[in-house]
Amino acid sequence: MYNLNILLLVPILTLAGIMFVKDARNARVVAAIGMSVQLVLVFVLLYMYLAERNAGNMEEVLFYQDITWYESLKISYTIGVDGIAVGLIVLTGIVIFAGVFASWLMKDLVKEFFFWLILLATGVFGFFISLDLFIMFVFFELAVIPMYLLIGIWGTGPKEYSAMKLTLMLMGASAILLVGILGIYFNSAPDGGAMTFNIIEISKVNIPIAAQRFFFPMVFIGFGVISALFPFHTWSPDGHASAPTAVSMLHAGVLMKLGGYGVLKVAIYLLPEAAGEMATFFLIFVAIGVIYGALSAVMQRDLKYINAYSSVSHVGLILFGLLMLTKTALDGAVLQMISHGLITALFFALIGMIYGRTHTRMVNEMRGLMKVMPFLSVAYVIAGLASLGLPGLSGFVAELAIFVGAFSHPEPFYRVITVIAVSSIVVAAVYILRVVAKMLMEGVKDESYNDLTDARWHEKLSVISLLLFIAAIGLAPLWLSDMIMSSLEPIIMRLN
Amino acid sequence: MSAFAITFYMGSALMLIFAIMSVTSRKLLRAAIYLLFVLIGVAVFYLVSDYMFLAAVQIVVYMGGIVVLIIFSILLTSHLGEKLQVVKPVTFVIAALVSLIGAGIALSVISAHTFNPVAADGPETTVAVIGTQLLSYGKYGYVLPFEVISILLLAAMVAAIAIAKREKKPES
Amino acid sequence: MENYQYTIWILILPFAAFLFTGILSGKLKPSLTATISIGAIGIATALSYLAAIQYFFLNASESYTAVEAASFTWYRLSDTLVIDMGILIDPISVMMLVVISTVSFMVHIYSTGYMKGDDGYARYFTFLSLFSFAMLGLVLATNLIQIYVFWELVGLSSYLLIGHYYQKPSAVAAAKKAFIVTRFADLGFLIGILMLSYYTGTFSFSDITNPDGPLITQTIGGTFLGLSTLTWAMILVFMGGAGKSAMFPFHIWLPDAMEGPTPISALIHAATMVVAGVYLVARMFTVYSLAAPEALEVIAFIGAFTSLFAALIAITQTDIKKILAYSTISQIGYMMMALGVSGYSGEAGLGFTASMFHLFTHAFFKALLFLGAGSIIHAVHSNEMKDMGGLRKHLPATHITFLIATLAISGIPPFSGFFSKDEILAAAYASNKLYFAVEYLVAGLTAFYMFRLYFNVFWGKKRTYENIHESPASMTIPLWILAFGAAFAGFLPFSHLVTTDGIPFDTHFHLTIAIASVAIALTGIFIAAALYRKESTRSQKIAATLGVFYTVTKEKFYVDEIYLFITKKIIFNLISKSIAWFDRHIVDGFMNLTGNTTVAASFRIRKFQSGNIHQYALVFLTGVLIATLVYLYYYPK
Amino acid sequence: MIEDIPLSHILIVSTLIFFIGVYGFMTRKNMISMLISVELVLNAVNINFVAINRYLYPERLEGHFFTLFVIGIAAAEAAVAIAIFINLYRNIRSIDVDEVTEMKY
Repeated sequence: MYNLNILLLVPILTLAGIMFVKDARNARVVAAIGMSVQLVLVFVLLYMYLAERNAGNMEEVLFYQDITWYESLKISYTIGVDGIAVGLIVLTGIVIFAGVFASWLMKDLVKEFFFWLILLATGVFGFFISLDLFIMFVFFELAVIPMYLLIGIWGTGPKEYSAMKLTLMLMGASAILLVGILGIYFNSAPDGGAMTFNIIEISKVNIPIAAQRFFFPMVFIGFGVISALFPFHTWSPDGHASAPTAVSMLHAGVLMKLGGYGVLKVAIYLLPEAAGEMATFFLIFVAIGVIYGALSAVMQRDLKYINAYSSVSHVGLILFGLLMLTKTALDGAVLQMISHGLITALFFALIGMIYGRTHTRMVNEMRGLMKVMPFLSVAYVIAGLASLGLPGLSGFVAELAIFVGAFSHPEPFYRVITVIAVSSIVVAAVYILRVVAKMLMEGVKDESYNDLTDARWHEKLSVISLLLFIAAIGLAPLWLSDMIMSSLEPIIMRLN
Repeated sequence: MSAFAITFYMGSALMLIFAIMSVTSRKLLRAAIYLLFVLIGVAVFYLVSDYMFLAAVQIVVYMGGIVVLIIFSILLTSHLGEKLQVVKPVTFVIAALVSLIGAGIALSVISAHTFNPVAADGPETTVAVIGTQLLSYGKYGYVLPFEVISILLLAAMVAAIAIAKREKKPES
Repeated sequence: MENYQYTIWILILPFAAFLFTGILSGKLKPSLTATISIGAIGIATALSYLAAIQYFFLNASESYTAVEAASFTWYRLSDTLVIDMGILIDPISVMMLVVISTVSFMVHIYSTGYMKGDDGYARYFTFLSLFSFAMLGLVLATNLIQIYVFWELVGLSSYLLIGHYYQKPSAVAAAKKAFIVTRFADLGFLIGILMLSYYTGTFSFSDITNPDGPLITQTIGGTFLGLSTLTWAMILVFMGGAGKSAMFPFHIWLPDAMEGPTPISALIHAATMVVAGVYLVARMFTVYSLAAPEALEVIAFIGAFTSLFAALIAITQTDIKKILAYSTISQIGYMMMALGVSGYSGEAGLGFTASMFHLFTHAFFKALLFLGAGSIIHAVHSNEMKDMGGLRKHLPATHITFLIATLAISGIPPFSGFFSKDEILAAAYASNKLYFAVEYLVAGLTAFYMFRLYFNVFWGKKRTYENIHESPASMTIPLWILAFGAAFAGFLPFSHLVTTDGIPFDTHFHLTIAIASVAIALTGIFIAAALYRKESTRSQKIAATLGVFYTVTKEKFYVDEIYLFITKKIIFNLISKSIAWFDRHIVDGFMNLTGNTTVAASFRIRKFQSGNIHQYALVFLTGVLIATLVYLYYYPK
Repeated sequence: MIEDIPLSHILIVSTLIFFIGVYGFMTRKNMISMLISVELVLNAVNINFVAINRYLYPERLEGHFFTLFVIGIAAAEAAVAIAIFINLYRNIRSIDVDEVTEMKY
């Protein structure tokens, strides 16, 4: 039996360790050790989970624990994981591991930086293991708020503006979300009896349809904003552009997935009838976002902006898959969460490393990096290929499942909109290859670039750890998709 | 009309006049002195109401304490003969208007209300009685307000010292 | 049941070579990388031949049936929709195995000489292994998704290899263009797959192309613009094939792709990858033929049009690789057209057989032409015909092999091209006289432009070259081997091996058509000889008299410019830029406006908290008075 | 003695003093004179307390004690206020309310 609390305990111990180190430089060592341990634990979790499932344990969630925290409001510290959560926890473990090594050379306020970074990760881990809406919300906020400091203090460019914009928009969404969650809570006992925040409990009752109609948009938009739902995506380009490397990685890689996970586990799972009714409406916005993000990325010059818009497009595909409400599409959406998390984290890590050397992020100011830093360039190309959906890398399997699932929807309208969304992959090829061609290829433009060095050991570690999983998922997707698929069963049951 | 009544009305009229002068005088020191006269009037009122102790407190604390404090501070913060700045004329008008309306409302309420005075002799207001009641915790005992005000006074004292204390200039 | 288990190694070996040399890149010696790659593809070639012999000649039964040699579940999309990775052995896949492994093996060997001393020597061989793996996987695919997966992978290796000289801007641009154009076409392919899988609930070829399967026997889906949904799906699938096979209007990437090293042009852009589109159509031929004949008509039309179009452009080009590229486009158009006019089963399926036959022979002679061109370029360090002339003395081996290939492509008996082209013309003649006329004309044009190239390079004006020498043996040996194939591949009894339904049939030799086609080929050759054998100005004069026609053909009918206009001007500048602007100014502007309004409102509200005590007192007192009045009004007494 | 005077007359006087104080508070800029006005207001209230106590509830001493406390608080208030004034004057050489803007916003 696996105790999920350990996933919170290790980051908290790491936080304590960071606080107590004398030499600020050692904070990174503590963080690295802590997150390495966490990575191992995450894989132990994955192994234990699969072992339990293979042993025939078909509980909806495994490793369940329920500790009453606040009796009169029925808030309890309820934790447990299903296949979806395990997949995303693995993602988080990898990304934070890579993130710590990507910010190895951080110079200012090292201790504080790693403290907030690990705190953010703690929030994410807590979010994924919690099964109680209230606790989930608390962890959600815990993950969002350090972002303000991390961008505002360690960012670049107009960092205060970006941090403020990001925080305000996410907080605004949180406010809506909170109303939605409370709405679910107050309707969690339609036939009398005790109201509850427990997701598993709520999933057993049918919330009145009128309440569902009212609260579904709130929960969807509340979670959607952090997943860059059009037209509430504008925090994303500015926020990512200003954020330091590891924060961009974690934010685009993991935090944006909180939205998708929340939509799936709260909005769709708990409010299935309203999801069915309103999916078409939101699908229009999501499909616009997919194409719109891709087309916007084509015209950007700043690497981080390109990536941020590309994230809008790719994370849009997550919401797109989720709203299709078919099993295959949901499976694809979850895979896309994991896949995009890895790919975009890799992208931001590489951009940070390149920026650290050339001191510019403008595509047209760089040229011929392939010659001077082959490792980073090759990794960038692979990340790009994964992002444009090349088979053999993780992006393809996720997008394929989304498209096949979306296309198998009986409504013709859904198929038309799928065709529109599919065309984003061509645009993706355009903006990615444009960057590869302009930035990496051809001869070196600036003579001083010839003196630049390739990746150091910690950068290689960071990049390779991400690359490995992108390739692993792309080459052998079956175990992951089966794990997710079996956990989607209860949701599908609710939808029908 | 008894002589007392005549004295009372004339005294009241004087109080009002001094009150008006104290809020309109352009010379600060004079305003303080006019206030003093008003306070004396109030003390006399306490006296005729048979509240000897209160009258004494009024004289000691108000006139002996507060007014002296005010005068000191006036001397510390302004030059003699300096005329006070005035606010904008429109403020005068508004303030007068608001005051008059307020007074009108209050007076109309007072005139509309009939009071039924009770003609009974109250308890003696000797210092001993007051002291006992002040420290009693039975019925009509005021030990709680007494304690509260003690703490308030202490806090005020500390605050006053802390505020008025001259800060040491940092050595540059 | 025969055992084809070993065919799995045909895929594993090149992939292992790719992974091994790729991960250890920089650690291995370049020559070791090359050795590993060549070893892997060599064994794969041997296994391919083994499979071909076993399948075609050791087969006891009358007809050839498809065999799934291996299969494992790769990915599960739903309980019923499963994606396998497997190996499908049937006539066309075995035939393709032979073609791919042979040409690839030859190119590997050739490249050791051609690429010697290149900076990216090891990288080149690593990518070659990747390409071999992907291409072999493509032809062995058992289902649509598998073929799509490898489809993309060959696209990727093509991209990587075109961009081999990544320091050269034109190569980078060409690689990008190739990838994006084919990617756009693949979009159609993917949507076609989605549609097919939606209607059939499977990706597997054995289910989809089963003549008794539900897809073919039942009418499914509605109609759209007068064509059935299935037809649209098949047209979209063909769109993917057209992209890879550089059919009009997706042909624009192929000539640019000549920026890659010449052996790559031979392997990828002449013999194997570009015929993947033809292979795809052949793979799905049952569906096309039985259930979506309208789609087949589209294919025939586009094939015929492209072959003429490209042949016309080829006449005016001066870069030898570009001429060969347009020639390739034209020849693939041939194959497409042949598929398009073919019927199903028996002799009606001649077009199909002819198309496959031509694919087979074309792979040999076109690879040979490119490798020969590579040998020439290796010697004179230029792609332009004006820098060449009279090379037959300097490069004897190249000259002879090149001549064989040229004769083969022109359709002169007994070289291989003659037989396959003859069958195509016969199939066209039997089906549609207009297509026959077009293809007949194209046959003449082909002979003309090929001999124009040949004479210009090997005859024509005498020039002196600095230290020119014949290519090393590593390059000439593959030339001779391929020349052998180009010369004699035509004698294979193809209709006994590769047919639409696996049942062999006998072809009749169409003497009239054969004579006519040889006649027009010879005409083309004679005109070319007259114009270019000796140095003369006659050709320029003719060009001048043709005037605007000449210019338009030389400028490739301005297709590139049209594309550039659509992408740069309309999509990038008009749509993308305005969306980017819209995002920054309208959407984000709205968000900022919300923020700014809040700030402005707070500045306004702040006035109430002015710190002006008089105002406070006034407001307070007014409030008290109003409250009092209200109280008095409601509770008088 | 005092019984000859009707209660309402006393209340009228106190009301007038009260509003005179209010008027002064609103028209004065100098903080000390504002403090003077406040003292007037407080005294008006005190008169009310005492008068009502004396006339209506002579058997108790609530008004009396309230007045006592008010006086005490007034003393404390005046002490703190004047401490502030003096400190302000030291720092900005003025005790006009309009001049004290340092800690605004």
